[in-house]
Amino acid sequence: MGKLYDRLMKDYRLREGLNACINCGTCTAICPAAEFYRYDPRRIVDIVQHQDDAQIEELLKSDTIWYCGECLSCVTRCPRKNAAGLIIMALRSLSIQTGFFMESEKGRQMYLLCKDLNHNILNYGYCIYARAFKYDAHLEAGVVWQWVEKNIDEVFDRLGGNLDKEGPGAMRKIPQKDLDELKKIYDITGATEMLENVKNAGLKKAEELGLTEEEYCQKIYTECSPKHFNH
Amino acid sequence: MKNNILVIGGGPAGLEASAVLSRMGYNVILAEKEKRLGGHLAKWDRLFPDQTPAKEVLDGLLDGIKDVKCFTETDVNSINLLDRSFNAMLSNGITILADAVLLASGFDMFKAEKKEEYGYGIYDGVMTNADMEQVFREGKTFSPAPKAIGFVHCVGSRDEKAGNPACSKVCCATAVKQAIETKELYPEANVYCFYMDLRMFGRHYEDLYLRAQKAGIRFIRGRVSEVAETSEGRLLVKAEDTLSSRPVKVTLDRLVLMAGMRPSEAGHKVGRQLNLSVEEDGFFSSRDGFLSLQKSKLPGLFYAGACTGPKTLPDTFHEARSAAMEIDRYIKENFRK
Amino acid sequence: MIYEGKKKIWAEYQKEIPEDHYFYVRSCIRQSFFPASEATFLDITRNKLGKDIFETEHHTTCGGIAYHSDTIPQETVMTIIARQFALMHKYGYENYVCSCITSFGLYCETMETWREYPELQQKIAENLWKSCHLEFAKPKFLVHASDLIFKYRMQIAAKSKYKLVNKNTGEPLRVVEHIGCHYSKMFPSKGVGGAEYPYVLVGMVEAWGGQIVDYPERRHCCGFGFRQYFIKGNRGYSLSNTHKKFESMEPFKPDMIITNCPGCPYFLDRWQYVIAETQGKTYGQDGHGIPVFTYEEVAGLVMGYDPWDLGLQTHQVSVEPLLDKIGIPYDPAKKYLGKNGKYLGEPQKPQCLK
Amino acid sequence: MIDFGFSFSPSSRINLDKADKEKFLSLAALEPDVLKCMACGSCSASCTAGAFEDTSVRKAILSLQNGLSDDAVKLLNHCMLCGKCTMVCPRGINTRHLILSIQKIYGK
Amino acid sequence: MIYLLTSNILQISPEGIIDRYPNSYNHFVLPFVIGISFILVYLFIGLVRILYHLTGEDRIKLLKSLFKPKTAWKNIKDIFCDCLLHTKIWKRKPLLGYMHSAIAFGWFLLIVVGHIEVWLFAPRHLSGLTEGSLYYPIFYRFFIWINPAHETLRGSVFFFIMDFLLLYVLSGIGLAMFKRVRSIALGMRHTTKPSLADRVALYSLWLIFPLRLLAEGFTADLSGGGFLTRPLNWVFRAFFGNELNFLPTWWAYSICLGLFFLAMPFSRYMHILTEPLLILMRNAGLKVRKPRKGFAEAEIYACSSCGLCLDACPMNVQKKNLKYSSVYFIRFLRRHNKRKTREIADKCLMCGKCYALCPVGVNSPAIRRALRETQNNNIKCDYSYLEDASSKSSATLAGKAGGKILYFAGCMSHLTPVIIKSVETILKASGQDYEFMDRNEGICCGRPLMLAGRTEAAQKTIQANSRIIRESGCTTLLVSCPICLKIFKEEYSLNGIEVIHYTQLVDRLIKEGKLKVSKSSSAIVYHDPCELGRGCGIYEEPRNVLSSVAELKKASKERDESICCGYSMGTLTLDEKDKAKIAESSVTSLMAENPDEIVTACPMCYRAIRSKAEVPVKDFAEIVCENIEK
Repeated sequence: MGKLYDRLMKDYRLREGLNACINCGTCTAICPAAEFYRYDPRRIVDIVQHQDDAQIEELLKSDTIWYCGECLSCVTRCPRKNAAGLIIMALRSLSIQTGFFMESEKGRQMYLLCKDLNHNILNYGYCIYARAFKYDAHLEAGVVWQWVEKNIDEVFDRLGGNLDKEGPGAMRKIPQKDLDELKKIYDITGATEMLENVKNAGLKKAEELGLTEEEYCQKIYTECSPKHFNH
Repeated sequence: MKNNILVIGGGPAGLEASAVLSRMGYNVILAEKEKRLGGHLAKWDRLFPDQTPAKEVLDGLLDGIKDVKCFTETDVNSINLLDRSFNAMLSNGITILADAVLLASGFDMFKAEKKEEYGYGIYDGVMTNADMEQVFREGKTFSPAPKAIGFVHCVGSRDEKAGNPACSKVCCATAVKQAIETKELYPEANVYCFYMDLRMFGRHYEDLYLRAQKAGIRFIRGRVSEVAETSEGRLLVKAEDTLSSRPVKVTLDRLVLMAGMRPSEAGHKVGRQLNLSVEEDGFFSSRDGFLSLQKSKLPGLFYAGACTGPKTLPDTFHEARSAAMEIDRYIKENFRK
Repeated sequence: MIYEGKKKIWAEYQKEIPEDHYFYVRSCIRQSFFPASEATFLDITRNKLGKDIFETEHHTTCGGIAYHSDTIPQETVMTIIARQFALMHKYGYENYVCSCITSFGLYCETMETWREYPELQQKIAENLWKSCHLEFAKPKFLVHASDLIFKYRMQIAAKSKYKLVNKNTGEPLRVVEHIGCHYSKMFPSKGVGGAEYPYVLVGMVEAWGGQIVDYPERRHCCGFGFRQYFIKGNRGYSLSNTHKKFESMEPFKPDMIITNCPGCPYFLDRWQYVIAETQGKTYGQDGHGIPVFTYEEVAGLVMGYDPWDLGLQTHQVSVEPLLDKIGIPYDPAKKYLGKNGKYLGEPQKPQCLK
Repeated sequence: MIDFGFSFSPSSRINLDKADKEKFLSLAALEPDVLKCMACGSCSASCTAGAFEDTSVRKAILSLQNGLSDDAVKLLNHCMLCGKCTMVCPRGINTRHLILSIQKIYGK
Repeated sequence: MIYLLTSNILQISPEGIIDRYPNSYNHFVLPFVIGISFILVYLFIGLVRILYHLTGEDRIKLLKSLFKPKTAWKNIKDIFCDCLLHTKIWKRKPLLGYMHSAIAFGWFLLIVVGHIEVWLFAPRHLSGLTEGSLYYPIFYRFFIWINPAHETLRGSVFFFIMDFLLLYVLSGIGLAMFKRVRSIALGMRHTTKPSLADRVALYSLWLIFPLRLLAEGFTADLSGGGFLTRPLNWVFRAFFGNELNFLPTWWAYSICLGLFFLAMPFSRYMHILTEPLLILMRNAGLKVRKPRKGFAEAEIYACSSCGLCLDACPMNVQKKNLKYSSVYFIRFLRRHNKRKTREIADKCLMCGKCYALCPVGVNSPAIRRALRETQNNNIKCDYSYLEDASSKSSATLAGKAGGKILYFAGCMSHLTPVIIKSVETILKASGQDYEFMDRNEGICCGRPLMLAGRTEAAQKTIQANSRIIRESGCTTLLVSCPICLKIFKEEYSLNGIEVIHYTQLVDRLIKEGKLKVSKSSSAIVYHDPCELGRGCGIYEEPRNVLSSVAELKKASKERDESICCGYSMGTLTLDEKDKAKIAESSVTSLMAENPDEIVTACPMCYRAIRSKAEVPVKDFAEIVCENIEK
């Protein structure tokens, strides 16, 4: 019984998601990530159930745990009522707690994700905030989004939205009191601390690499090594 | 006076036990709910591991029950224990007072449609092991000749979600046997077996496996995850080849599901009336797991065959014979002093 | 394909959906990309069907996307969820309807975890009190907005102006459904029709005259993958998964796609654009794509809403060929107008996708 | 064409419909043993070259069955023919000659 | 034909019996002349061909060796002993040896003495290098008639010698005929199936000498004769009277000779002429480089197809596998049958027994290896990792193994941990300082690759291991696997580091008094591993040691006749069942004197024999360990 495994077992997702795995592979068979990455969720479950700390540590430091798209399709098929997706979520949390996430390319992306998503939540009350979703960073959103972005207030008005306005409705301005409550929740549930740690780790890395924050963000936003793929 | 013995279930266990008991001089009454005697054996074509025709075995069994009173298409409407004997009312109106009862209610096939993702009853090409045996038995052929056929082991076995975490014991050997027979019928076809563990535990079973391998049957270690129908009406099957840690897909013309063994519903009906205890897996529990396998907790009520869990045919016959011995002993000890 | 077999399965997954009185919670993605869908939902339920659907400006995101991008702890997201539930309770409701599938899945998951680990529920209740001074409560019924539309599908059909039928041939339209992964894959019993053959969208399409087309990758994820989309370096994953779906559905020649998830219609729509612009490949007729709709948009169309009120002009795949096929009138001149008829200019034309 | 800054990912999925059966059958005709592998892994466990590089007869056979002949050849590239796998194979597969044949048939 | 026969009789009918030298020519010599001319031309072309296919380096080597007195003397000795006297066969099977030497040496002497006779008695104009020189010594008794009054003592001696030699040859022929019927009497269980050319040559050969006897018998009253021919002449006269028509037997004699020579290049008898060349080349130190050309060609033609290798080959336990013996391998090589030769080459266990027992010394394992090389050497592989592996290993050993023994267990020993454990126990018990070269991971010695014909690949592993060994600074390399031993000795250049097998080391340690062993009462038999015995010539050391720890029994076949255990790395295609059969036969031989235990000194023999023996099987080191005096 290893220490990392014990820490993992404290996570409710692991307790819920891990029964004895029989390595049947039904999860991998339909996993979108297994389809397009060098990735096998079954192996991850198997490693975790072996409780070998060395292997778990290797996992926490690897890119492997970051390939999952958390679609949770794996849950449906498992004959043993395991949930590979939940186990991976627990592994990711532990990787962040232990700082091992900084050892992998995909793990380092946490910096940017934490920054952007939580900025939206704490400032606007939304995970995705239309006004912050820029065509320049999302060419795939299409030329139509370029048009929406240009006329965003008009378009929201036209479509029954309530962009940044008082009262209920789509993309309304959420009262500051409610946003304060969210911040408080963040503070007491450890989210604030976690975000701080991720931020500091990222900034430290940027400094090591001799990059400005912006350059570092650009780097982790775009880099993609071929080793992630089969073939 | 001859003692009456009621045998419930006219499958291999019931037939063999009835034959032995009637040879011993008992008055055996056999109740079978179906039209035909023989249970699942009557629906099977050939038996593993040596492909003996099921009919040969069944004929042998039927030869032995000439002196047995057989009621087919007969349910046990009610049964209860009076003092020392059992009083059973059959659905044909006959009431029987029996000194001993042998419960040989066997098993039901797992309802393959419960594994929704395999699409049994939804996709045309998906069938079960029993369907396949019927095809073999009736000498039907698939037309056009299939280019690829798959066999899925452990359907409704080793599957908590399907309500049966246990192994059904016979499916591996059945799958391999059917795969070989299929390959013999369609030598050009690619035949795949999707397995998790190959449980080839019996004598000659491993030879069967080796024979299948040599015939070019491909064994893929991975449970089928999902089946879908393509635009040409073929079946797209997805699994993981766990030995190479990669997802795999293959297009098949037929997919045969190895439906496992579940406790018989009709058997449960009898069991409930007598308050017989069942274990977690739904099969009846014997008095103990070693020395009193054929005995129930109720004096005078005995078990044989798959009503106490998945069994192979030889296992079933051994149980039937030992149940007959136990009944004989029981009668002699309790009724002939 | 044996339809009867599916019916048997649908019969097994009957979800209890209350008729009325819901606390409505919005979806971040749908608010951003499909504001008209949510507006249509409220309009149909409240105004056309006369239901009590309550919304408060005080509800926030459930945090699901941030949680599934691993940027906040489970405890945090559970407390945010508890806050949403508490608001429902505060406003006197016990039926909770959410617009988002990620939220729906997360609510189901959270409630299940609370049920299994009461000490965790206790802790969350304490967190909620400490941070917001709200009383912990759980909804009696939790449904997704598509469950409601499914529930009302016959009423909508009764009020419909158009059917999902090709007006030229009289044939039902060939519709592909796409269910959000978090709808029922985790808890098949929580979704209408289960996880393997969900009936929620099939029921709508059948009620409104269309014909559902099953294709091999029907159950496959659209490829959103949260972090797999947000980070540009990972976006190949997202694109490739959608690509896989389209390659699989192509031989079935579907007329349209209906979805019940916030992200999926965005991805199924936009990745068609990317595939067209990078590979020159389109999946619809004559260089068009296959139009992708939310269930509210489809409901709105059959009920005779103006396509531009439904926000179809914000789709990248053009919807006009389909509208023509059904025979729904639309005014091309009004496509790019603002609320007060102000012309907003036209978006650029894609190079390949028509 | 627009450069979106990312591209399609290659699929990891093995498509058995596309596996080259003909070539595998010609190998099986020459080396019937190849069909006898039951994937026990004894060969990989004892492999001398495997201590340094990913080398495995079991995996190579599997790759061939899956139509991934390049992978198979790669998995045998480092083999020193020491014969330990032949000694330990419970199915008595003549792995050494099998390796040579695979290299000759697929190694072009 | 009839004309030829009758006309000659008329011409030379013996009327007045005087010394006379009739016509120096008669038509009947033609078959012989054609035959001998053909074979001489063939021989010349063949020689040129072989020399042409040698590498330049080898040609020079061969040429130089001919003039080196030591080699020259060895050449003469070998040719005399091997080609004429067949001493090798004598040693193992005296009757068979007599048979061969009677025919070979007897015939040789007939020719030599015949020439001397011609040189002494025939007029110069007939015996010189003129038209008669080819056949004169052969048909001397036909052409030279001697008036009995003129018979000298010297002449009578020659008559006697020639008849004696003829009798000598005939005795050999008689045995040969007998051998055809019952080979086992001459010590051969299996005999070669003769080919068509073999049969023609064989029957001609059988007939040559009886016919010569008949022919000379017919003319003995005219030409003179010895103790065989003269009495025969009297018998003929008694039967046929004075009007003897002797010409047809001379014709028959000549035809048989001619036929023999014509069939020779296509038959096994080519070995008579090729063997001397092989001896010259072998003594010059040439090696087989190509499977069919150059030196190999000499080897191929030198094979007498005698079939002694059939009995030697361990595969002979199954009749179906006799076809893989060297004699057939070489026959198919001669016939350029690529499919068959490849099949046979791959099947062979390379145990080397056929080579060890071959009377001619044809190194067929080397030819097989060369053939495998043509098939397998160009397989593309990646051994770049070996460089890293060797530097890593070097670094771990650096400074540790200096001046010590370096123990290389080898791949196979790792499958038999008892060997490794016992070797280590012995080393410790005898106070030897050592380092373990491949305790966790090791690079293969390269011999298996070499045996598979992958010479270049083998060189890579050799380089990698050489580096580790050299850089370790060890003085002795100790190996426990004979397969490794052979290649370490033959192909590695280790700057004087001694390579030693553990049997040798233990023998030395006991002799030096560093290891004390006691003798148990157990009766054991020792199995000679092929690569250790025939491969490296190590027979005595293990026996020395084993006889001091137990009572050493004999196997029915041992030392260089030891039967391979069947699990040799040499074979590429032999299947498991056939291997098991060979292992069984090896065990049967070992059990000849009912020993309590079988001991061997090779990890593979250990496993193979263990799988078939009914008595305990131990490794050499294991049994030594059991008997170390504490």
